[in-house]
Amino acid sequence: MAQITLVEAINLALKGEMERDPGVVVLGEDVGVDGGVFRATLGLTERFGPERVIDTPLAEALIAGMAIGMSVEGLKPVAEIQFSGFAYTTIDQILNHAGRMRHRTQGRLSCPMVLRMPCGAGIHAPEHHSESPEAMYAHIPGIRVVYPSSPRRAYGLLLAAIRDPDPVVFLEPTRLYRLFKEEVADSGEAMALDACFTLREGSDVTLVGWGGMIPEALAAADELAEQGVAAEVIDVATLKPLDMETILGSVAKTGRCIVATEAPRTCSFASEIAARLAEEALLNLLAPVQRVTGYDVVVPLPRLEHHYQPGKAQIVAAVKKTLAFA
Amino acid sequence: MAQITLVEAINLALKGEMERDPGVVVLGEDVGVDGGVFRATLGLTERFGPERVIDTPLAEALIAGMAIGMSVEGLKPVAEIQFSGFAYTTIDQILNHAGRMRHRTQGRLSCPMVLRMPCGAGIHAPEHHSESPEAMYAHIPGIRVVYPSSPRRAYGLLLAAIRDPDPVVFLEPTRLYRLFKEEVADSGEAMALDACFTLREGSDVTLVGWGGMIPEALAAADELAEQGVAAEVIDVATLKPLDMETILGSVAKTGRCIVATEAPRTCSFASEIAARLAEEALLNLLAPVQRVTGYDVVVPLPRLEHHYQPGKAQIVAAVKKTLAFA
Amino acid sequence: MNITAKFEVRYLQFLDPHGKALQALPGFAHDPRILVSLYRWMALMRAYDAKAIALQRTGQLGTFASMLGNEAIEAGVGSAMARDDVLLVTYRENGAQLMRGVTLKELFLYWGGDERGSDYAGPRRDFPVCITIAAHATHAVGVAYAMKLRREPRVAVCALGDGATSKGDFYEGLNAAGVWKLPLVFVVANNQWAISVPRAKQTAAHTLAQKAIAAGIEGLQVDGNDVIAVRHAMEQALAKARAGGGPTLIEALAYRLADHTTADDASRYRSPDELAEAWKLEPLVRLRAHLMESGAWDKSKEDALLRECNAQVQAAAQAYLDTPPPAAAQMFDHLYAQLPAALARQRAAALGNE
Amino acid sequence: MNITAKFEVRYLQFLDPHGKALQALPGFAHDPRILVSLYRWMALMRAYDAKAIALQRTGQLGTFASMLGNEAIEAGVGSAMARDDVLLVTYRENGAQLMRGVTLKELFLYWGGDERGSDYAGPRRDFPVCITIAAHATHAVGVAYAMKLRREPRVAVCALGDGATSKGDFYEGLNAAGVWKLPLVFVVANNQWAISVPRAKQTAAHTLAQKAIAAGIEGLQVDGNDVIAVRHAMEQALAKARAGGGPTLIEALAYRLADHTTADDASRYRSPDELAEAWKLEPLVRLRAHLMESGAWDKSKEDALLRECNAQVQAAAQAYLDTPPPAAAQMFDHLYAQLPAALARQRAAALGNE
Ligand SMILES: Cc1ncc(C[n+]2csc(CCOP(=O)(O)OP(=O)(O)O)c2C)c(N)n1
Ligand SMILES: Cc1ncc(C[n+]2csc(CCOP(=O)(O)OP(=O)(O)O)c2C)c(N)n1
Ligand SMILES: [Mg+2]
Ligand SMILES: [Mg+2]
Repeated sequence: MAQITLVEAINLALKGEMERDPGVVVLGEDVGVDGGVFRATLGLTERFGPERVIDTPLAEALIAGMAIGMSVEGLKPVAEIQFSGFAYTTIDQILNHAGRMRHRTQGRLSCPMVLRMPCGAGIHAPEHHSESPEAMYAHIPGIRVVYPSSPRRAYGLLLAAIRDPDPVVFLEPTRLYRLFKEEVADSGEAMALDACFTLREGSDVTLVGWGGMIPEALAAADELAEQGVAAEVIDVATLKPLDMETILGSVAKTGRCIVATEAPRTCSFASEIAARLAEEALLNLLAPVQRVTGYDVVVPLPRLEHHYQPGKAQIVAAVKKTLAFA
Repeated sequence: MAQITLVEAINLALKGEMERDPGVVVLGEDVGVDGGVFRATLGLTERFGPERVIDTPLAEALIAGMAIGMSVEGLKPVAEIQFSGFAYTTIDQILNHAGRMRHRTQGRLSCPMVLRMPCGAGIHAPEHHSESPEAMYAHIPGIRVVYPSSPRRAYGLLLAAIRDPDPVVFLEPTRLYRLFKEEVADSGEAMALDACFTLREGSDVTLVGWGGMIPEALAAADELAEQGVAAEVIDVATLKPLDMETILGSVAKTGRCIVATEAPRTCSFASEIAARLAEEALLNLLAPVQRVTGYDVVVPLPRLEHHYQPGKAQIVAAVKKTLAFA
Repeated sequence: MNITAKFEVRYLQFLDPHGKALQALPGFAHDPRILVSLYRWMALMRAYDAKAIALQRTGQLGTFASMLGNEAIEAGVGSAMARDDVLLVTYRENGAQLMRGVTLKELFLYWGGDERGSDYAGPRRDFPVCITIAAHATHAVGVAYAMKLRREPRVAVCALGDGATSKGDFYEGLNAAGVWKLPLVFVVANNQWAISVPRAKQTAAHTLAQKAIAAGIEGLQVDGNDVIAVRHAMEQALAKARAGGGPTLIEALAYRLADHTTADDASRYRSPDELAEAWKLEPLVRLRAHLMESGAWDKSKEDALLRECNAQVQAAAQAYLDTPPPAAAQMFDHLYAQLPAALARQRAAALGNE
Repeated sequence: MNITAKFEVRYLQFLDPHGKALQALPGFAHDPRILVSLYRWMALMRAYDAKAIALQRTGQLGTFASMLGNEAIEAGVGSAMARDDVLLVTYRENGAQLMRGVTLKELFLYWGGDERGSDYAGPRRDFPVCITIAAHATHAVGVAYAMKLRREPRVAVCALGDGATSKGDFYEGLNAAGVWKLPLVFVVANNQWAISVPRAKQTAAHTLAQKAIAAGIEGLQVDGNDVIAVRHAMEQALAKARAGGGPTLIEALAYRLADHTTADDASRYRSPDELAEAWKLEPLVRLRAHLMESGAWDKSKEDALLRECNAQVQAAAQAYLDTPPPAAAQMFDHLYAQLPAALARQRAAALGNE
């Protein structure tokens, strides 16, 4: 077992699954010899050849549409969009085709494909390289949305995504690509695709997040612990379909909840969870659910990025507000 | 003053504004001689000529991108996407460019454009012709989202949208295009773009909706009135930026709230309003906010459409549940 | 300035509008059984088409897109493809779909607003109708890539309209097909109109076939009212693709003799004269004249065929009308391979509303 | 088969790699002041480029895309355009932007991650950098349409890369420009690479200029290392567009002599030999040789120029570094013409976090 980063875990999962399943192909811009701009596909061309590790022309709708065609024809494409900011041209394909093929044909055809994309702020990248688009995908019927936040979960969830019989949008937080290492066993074992991860138990407040917000939530929990507040931290790594039971169970215990995302607030996935808690846990709530989110603005260029992105401080502040609620 | 339908009101507003402002141009597929597949642009070519009423090639990203270029260069384009199901290829342009041009250039350039599109279920249309995509647009910073539900509001809000200095996504419920008529004065007067419409006052429960859900909410209010329940009906015709004050004010009075949309539930705009109510009105709420929404499924083809689309019955049932909440 | 590249676009036609051969016919066209079979299919398409419109006009079918005028293209495509090939279509390719084994009842179900109409019992791997124009051009690339990767002697055929050639995904697909030299044939049914927008407003290109030049692949134009030309061009393109020779773009020139769909009124935007001229070129008359001339066809065969087609179409329509509507649960049933727990409650609610 | 259409693609070059004229030079090239001016701009671009990379390497600038190798294209475009024309660019067109009046400080601010860098004090109507590849091809159509509608003698120029020509919006824009015969010039800076993807993997088309054929417009190839060729082709295309003659696609052949950006390492995917060969063709050497040969340039002028450029770039870099960061409120300040009430609370919260 080696200590590896999140992006190395992605690479490990890809390598293993391509080895095990000759139907798995990787496609995208610069995924070949270059190994992807983040090196997620490093070494795959050397090992599996350019026919299975496909440098595509510069055309995202093509990449998504092609993955749909491949998956219908029985391959298991894992497509990379270089940054989620360039994935909006694929929404048409994901919503109008990938998410519908099985239903539209009453089970005759299906799209077992994965659309991977780096996203999230925090790496001082140029414009369009810092958005967190999970809410748009979570609104789309017929697909799964996954957003891991640790090397181990990235490995286990990517394997699950590739093996899943339905289309999966797989969001990868760039800020965590190399932020920390974890021991990851190359076991070939997939994780469940519809269960939250309770990363830390606590009785006073529930911190719910995903992707780049998870290290922030964990750090907030550390800080709160020093102040005598026991926070439970839940990683909603599998956003859609949503395992609401785990969140409800936790809130039944704590009575207070913070939901954190770096996406713009309006119609964010934090709003979805807050709405469900209000609907199903009203009697358990000792205080209003607080959403800690990005502002409803364009993610600024690097000089103001840190003002945009919520983090530990905002989470701790929200917890205090929640605890102060009479 | 004539009694006209919603689609005629759209036409009236377009005609008037093209008359008043030579910078207004209309573009889209079949908007010329054909007058648009719903006849929203009927008679415009005859009156303003094919240079200002532009039949475009079949290319939605072009339509949106072209409108961006025109608006930056000082025109006021009103672009039509034939159905909202074909607008997903424009999201890239709306999110990455229209909504950002002003911010990106610090006010030097801007995109005073309108992207009109019919949407919503209920007319037994083919696939892709029945979705209600408001939540995706509402998640996008820098734009406005408008969704009228009566001829008068369609007229006043479209005028406002055309005159607004920023990009507006203007959603038109096909089911209401010809459902009923209203007296509409061709006054050239625009309505405010960030205020809800309280269509009916009531003290027992607040029914919040937009677009095709409004006639359903009004019908539900009628039915409830017969049963002694006074429902307040709020039309959130201007979804973004959201006038939350009106909704909060109403809920402070009624203590109960139903939010209705025909979009899939997860990450819908109903979730956003429910989350805000939970955050800001918790102490006023006598019962959990109920979301009446579409299911998280693909809108079915016509044979099952009525099973998908929520309506009066679901709203009344939700109200009863709300009233029964101890 | 130097010339650094040169291109030309060829045009293929065998029969003139009166069914007379303009040049030596290709091999298959010497076999009257083949030509008669093509004619029979085209007649069935027309009978189906008329029935569908009648059903729609009487409120028994949803909006329908007639293929009137496209029958030769449909028959050429449908007859040239091999069983294992994959066809990717728009809403106006019901003719080729029929020949591939999609049933009349399935087609009626589809247009009747029932998802079960796309669960084709025959060509299990053919794609369902793609309503979003040209999106399937990229799907076709994926299908053809899979075939090539697995070294299968199969070909993907992507059919689309003239309007579709203006769309980005058409071009992205075309270009990619060239890059990987895929076994993929694009057939553009140029019926001169995209709803109300005439061909000349879609592009300044003189032909649609020349769009292939942008992708570095072969493109050619054929007379789409001449089933012999369409089939011959298809056969050649399919054989080339199967042999590893890469993609082809075929532009088939025809005319949309019907309204765009039953929801359209073409008299709003095009002249009766133009329509009348187009009727003179229509594909059934042409092939019938050719067959009669050669003695392979006569009036009594024609009458029998029409009766046969009508009966077949009538029976399928009845079977469609007799099909009970699906249960409300169908909304959920094939959304995912397995219904996620998160959707179970919604499904139950839907059943409660049934 | 008949031939129904024929096309050819021309190639334009005036100077060989040693600066020798291969054919009679166009009018402007006989004026040494013009050529010297072009050379001075190209030298400034190179100095700017080197400074930007140095700043990035020392953590004082964000990711930067060098234009090394593209200078002749930039100078040709920047010098041929009229003040009132509109330029729409990608991240690699800083050279043309400079010539249009964008300041070095603005460019540094932009790459330093500051929105104020796109508030150009000079060319107020030029577009900011378009990062999403080829999206601006459709914006350019809108701009050119507005110009044409208002009968203005202005032209929109859309610059993009070889990779961009694979994208749907490039094609949609190109095609639409043809339909309306717009005053629009597309300049494809074919630097042979799109990050790690070589030109040959983008398309099977022999030239990128031939993409114009799909849109029914004129396309031509020029030597993008020869500023005389680029400027001449641009002047002709602009004049044609201004006179109502419609759009042109110019493919300028060059080579990306740098990494894709400072975040890239091109040695991972391309050979040093290829790079060395490309250096032999580079644009500054060529023009300098030509100028020296004609006596319009010499070593001391060269030395003075380099000093001048470096000083200019240095001063701008300092001005950039001295610019205090924007206030957090800037996130909100130009989002809408007026801050909506609904955002006021968020703005206040952001200020609280400042
Ligand atoms: C992406 C998209 N945009 C718009 C439409 C609406 N629409 C349906 S058919 C059609 C015209 C298609 O014309 P063409 O490609 O020539 O095919 P034809 O109908 O003539 O067979 C349009 C605009 C659509 N289905 N998809
Ligand atoms: C739509 C989109 N997809 C992907 C990217 C990431 N990306 C940035 S530059 C680039 C390559 C562009 O190549 P080319 O068009 O040849 O321009 P060059 O960089 O060579 O000037 C890619 C893929 C992007 N910016 N936009
Ligand atoms: Mg057509
Ligand atoms: Mg390039």
